[in-house]
Amino acid sequence: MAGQDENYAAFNSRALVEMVGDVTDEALKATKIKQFLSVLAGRYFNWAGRKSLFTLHLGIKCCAIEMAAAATPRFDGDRFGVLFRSSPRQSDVLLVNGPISKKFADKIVRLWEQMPEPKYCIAMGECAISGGPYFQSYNILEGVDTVIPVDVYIPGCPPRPEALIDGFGLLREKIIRIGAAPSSGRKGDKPIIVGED
Amino acid sequence: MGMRITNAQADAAAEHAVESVNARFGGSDVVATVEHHANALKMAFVRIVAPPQHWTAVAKHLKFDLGTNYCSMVTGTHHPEGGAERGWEVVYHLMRQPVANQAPHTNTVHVAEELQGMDVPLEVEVVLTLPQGQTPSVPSVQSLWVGADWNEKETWDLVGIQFEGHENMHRVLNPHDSPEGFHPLQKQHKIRYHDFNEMYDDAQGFGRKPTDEGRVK
Amino acid sequence: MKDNYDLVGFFLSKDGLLRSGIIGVLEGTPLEESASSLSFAVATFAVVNVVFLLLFFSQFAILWIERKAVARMQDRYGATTALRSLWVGENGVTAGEWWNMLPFGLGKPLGAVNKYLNKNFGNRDEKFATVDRVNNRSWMGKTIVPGFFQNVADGMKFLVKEHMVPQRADRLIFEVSPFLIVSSTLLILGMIPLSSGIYATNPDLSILYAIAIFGIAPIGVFFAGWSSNNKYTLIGGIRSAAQLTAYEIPLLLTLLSVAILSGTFNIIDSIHFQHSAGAWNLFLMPLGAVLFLVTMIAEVERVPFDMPEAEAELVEGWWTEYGGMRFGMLFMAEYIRTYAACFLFTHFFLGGWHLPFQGTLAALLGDSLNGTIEFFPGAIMTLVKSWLVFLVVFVWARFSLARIRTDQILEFGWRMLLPLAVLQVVLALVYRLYLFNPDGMSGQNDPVGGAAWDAFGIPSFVPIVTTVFWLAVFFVYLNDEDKSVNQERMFHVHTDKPAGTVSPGKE
Amino acid sequence: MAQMWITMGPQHPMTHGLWTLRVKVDGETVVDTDAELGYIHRGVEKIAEARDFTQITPYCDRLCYVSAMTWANSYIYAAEDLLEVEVPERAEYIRLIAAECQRLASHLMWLGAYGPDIGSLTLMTWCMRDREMFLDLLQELGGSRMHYNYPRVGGVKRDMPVGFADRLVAKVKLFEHRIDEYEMMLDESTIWLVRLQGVGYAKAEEMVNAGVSGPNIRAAGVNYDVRWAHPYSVYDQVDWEPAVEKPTSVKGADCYDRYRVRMEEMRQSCRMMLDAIEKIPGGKNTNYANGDEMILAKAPTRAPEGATGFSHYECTRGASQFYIQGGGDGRGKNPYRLSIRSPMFITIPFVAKTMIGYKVADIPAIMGSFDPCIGETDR
Repeated sequence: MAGQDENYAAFNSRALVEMVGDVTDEALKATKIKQFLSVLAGRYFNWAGRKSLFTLHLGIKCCAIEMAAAATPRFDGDRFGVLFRSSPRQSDVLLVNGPISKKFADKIVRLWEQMPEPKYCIAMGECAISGGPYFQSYNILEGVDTVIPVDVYIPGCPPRPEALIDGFGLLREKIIRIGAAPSSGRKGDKPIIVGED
Repeated sequence: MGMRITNAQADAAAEHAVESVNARFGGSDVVATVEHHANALKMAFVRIVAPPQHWTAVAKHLKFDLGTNYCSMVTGTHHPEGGAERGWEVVYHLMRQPVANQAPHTNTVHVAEELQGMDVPLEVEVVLTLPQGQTPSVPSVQSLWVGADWNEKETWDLVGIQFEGHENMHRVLNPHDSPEGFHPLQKQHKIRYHDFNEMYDDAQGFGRKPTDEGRVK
Repeated sequence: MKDNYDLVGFFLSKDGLLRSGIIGVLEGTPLEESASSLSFAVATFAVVNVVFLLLFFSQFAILWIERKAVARMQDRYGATTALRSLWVGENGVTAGEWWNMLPFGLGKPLGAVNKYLNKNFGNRDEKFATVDRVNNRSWMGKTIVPGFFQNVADGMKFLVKEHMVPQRADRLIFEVSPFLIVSSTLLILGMIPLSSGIYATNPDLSILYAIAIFGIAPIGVFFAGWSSNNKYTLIGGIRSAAQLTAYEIPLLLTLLSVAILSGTFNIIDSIHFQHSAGAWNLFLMPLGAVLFLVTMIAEVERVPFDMPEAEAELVEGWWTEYGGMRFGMLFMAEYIRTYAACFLFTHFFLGGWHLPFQGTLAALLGDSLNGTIEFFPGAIMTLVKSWLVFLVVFVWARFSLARIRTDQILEFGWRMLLPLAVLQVVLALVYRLYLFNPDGMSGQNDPVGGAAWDAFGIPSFVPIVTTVFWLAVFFVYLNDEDKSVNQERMFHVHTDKPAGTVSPGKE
Repeated sequence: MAQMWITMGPQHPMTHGLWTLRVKVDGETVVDTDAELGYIHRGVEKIAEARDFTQITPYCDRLCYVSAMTWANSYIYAAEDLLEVEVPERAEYIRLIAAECQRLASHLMWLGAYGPDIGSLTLMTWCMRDREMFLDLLQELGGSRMHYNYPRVGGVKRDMPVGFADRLVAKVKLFEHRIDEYEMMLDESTIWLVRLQGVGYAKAEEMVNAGVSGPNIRAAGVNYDVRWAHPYSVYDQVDWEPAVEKPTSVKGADCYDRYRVRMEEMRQSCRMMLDAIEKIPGGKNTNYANGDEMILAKAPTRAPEGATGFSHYECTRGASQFYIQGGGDGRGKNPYRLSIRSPMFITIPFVAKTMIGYKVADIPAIMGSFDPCIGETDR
């Protein structure tokens, strides 16, 4: 009954909250403060997202040893906020550091889907980029980008830990450009390769 | 100074093993010979060429009489053009190691030069040749050496040689859902992009990325 | 001794500035007769907010201490992130004149401040120069505290992450249990005093309150473990429940012995007792202090009692399935519990906001200092003490010891800590009844501490003897290890000529 | 409590590499286990059939990626047995030094990975920091950090650089103090001893029958070592002894014994390198040109008809063996069949079975003590 009779305002808390929300929204839009705040918040959370890239603790083959070396005293990845978490739920970057065999293909896709959305993928080493020395093998996929969208490629077999840290640097630059756009939305832009510039 | 098994010790152990095998299997076509490696140190080892039906007897003899307590490697090879009687070949590498359980707080420290008789490490290579055929099969030695268990699983998985009497045979290296008769190390399977002109069209059906059109891989 | 920075007094006292102001404002209005209760409400709101924000944002300090101390222990630099790339932009991307978006020209001063900061602290040469790929770290430009904002970034990043709930998880409990943990943890901050005058609330039984609140979080941990429908988290949750019950009882008994010794259940009064009796509880009950630390490490599940979130076999333990904001909260809750544990240790054993040897200093050079000790704010002393306790006990232990197995933890908890805790309660009773002479107590505001623990004419004889005795016990226990077995095992790897004894090349 | 299967899946902090350990758990105790390998099986044996003998070395480097030099040497001895090549003395010494340096780096990687398994993260960073010293040495020889492609059929690719010997002696001397530092941190911490002693028992004969070899065997009280049992390089002219442990119980070696053996092996490797660098023929500060007959013998590229080559080599994790059936039907340049024996391929299922009866928290302790390397397991 309340629906038809327009001027009978059924007072409940949800309606009140929405009404107050709309009023403040209009006011802020009018005085451009909303845009100001969104720029500030956008820059702040983008900075936060860039500065703490939690990587999944996934070691496939030799590049995993170089990934571990990148976290140790000589090439300290922690200087740039790169920590290795063991659960996909808490990591932003899936660092694929070895050949993807047929047996592991569906599992790495599952890992990729278990990661919360603003997520990025780095293909480290020849095996992850194009199958590497095993491109003729009957059991190895030709590169991880046949199954997962990849943001940064780090060539090398294995790439030196400095190249991995440079890869994280390029990823930071990509994050500042695309912000927290969902991983599916990044088709078609030029692949970023470490050591290219 | 470091120590090593001298060539004399190795030759003596190999001759003893060859005599005992030939004595036992003299009549049947099991042939045991002493061979020498071709690299710098020319160490001796025993090569036994046997038909598959005698293999269980030879294995028991090696394990109980000669004390080979270590099955290190099982290799299967496919010889499609090897003639009628040499279609498949299974090579077992077995070792004798002077290893025994130790009482608490004690250990045995062998001095290589003073080892004699059954304590001298021995290397045995058993070659079983199988005739041409779709289902090469060799009796399994899983019960004699636990080490042979996963080796035989891998050999069946990759080369396709059946092992009779092997329980719980399953694929270990290839994905479990790979097709039934697919044993990659058989010679009819080519590796991808085997020769130069094959590099462009992909015979094995792996999706080629559109960006690879016309590019030399 | 009362600390003369009395925030509560300033806000809540009847004739204080704030309350009399509010009453004055409401003079003629119809709200006049309820003016006093209104002003009390406003004053309490102000006090609670000030103290909570002080405690909450000083928590980033201990996160920074841990990150940098760990890096130093591991020969690394540790996090060196700074705020500059937020300010000037990175890799050529700047926000341009973002302050001009403010209406009515309010942005002009902001722009001026930005230019000034850019000139002095940012990049002096270009107008909007950005930091390049590896810059924006401490020694690349002036930053006050390198790496301090790394934890801020970690925390804030989780707010914008996607919230995922496992498919077959128990959705309601999965989403609610982090709040159960975080809210119960923040309640503890409510009654932790920074000094005699700066506290949010001062319930009479604040020790009981603290321990009761500490006990709620394990239920949330178990709910989280159970509801995320993952075998790892189930085992993690059950392990944490077992571990926390095993360590709750020695914790209670230790705090009981503290209450017995100081005669009150109120934290602030127990600190006053420590000053007016002349000796900190640490020196009166070292066994209690060690017990408290060990049980607290187990309570907040840090290595070596790290089983519930054992990295090695349970992936992440009970918080494997949490990502996004809920994981950020749990991460923060763990550190707030650790921070609260450090505060409690400072209050119960290290004499809260008093300077070390404050009593003797005031006694010896009382007049020449003419009250400079009183000007030293007690809150800073409390914060520094708890940060040091955090650094020494929690961080150092975490990164030099290994993890103990769950059954060893429980066995250690029930078999070793419980009897020791009972022994400590008995000792506290004996101390309070026989070794304590109440007439030695000094007044609460007397800067020179009391002499309640003197015996046979020697000042504070009892704490000195206790400390020496327990140090001797510790030293004897440390060295009576059966070295022969260890020795026999350590070097009995057989080599005729151990390495180093043979000079190579020359036989 | 109900028994349930837990899958410690391919991505798991405990498994150094990709493999799955399915564990049936009753409360906290392990009741049954099942190992699942093959996640990085890349068919090296198939690819090797299309490569000639020097092109196979990079594949053998990448078999066990933590001790690349030992695996390349192991393959090269099989190729030399096939092609009947004698290696000059100086090349044998350089190979020995490189292999022992790689063994040290690999044991340090094991100790570093074993730290977080038991709970102390500091050990990881300390060990990796010291491993960098030996990676620098190997980088001077082979040119890259991890995969060197350094041995050739008949010798080594290039000679030691001139200052190499002094740097090696300096680094090894420094490292010998570092081992004492590790032992001080670990042997005197009761938590480490409580977690390792009495966990993961394995008898010597059981292990031999199951095909386990290398340091894991020597932990059970027998100093069997391929370096003297099936001699290949110049190990008899260099001053060393196989490290062997005295197991403390009749049930065989536990995790602590395996840890002790590897620490002692590190010391032995140091000792061997110091001795070998002094005795190297041709002087330790001379540098011969590449291909000089002092470091590389002339070697045929085609294998004789129907010849076979076999090598039995002591890698860091156990006895690795290569069996090459060369030549045959006009394919002289590349092998007809290359078979690789990986010590870990047989040890992992054995270790999965030894875990039965221990607690869930002991799984990483036992698994880590056997030092699994999955790259060589899945070939």
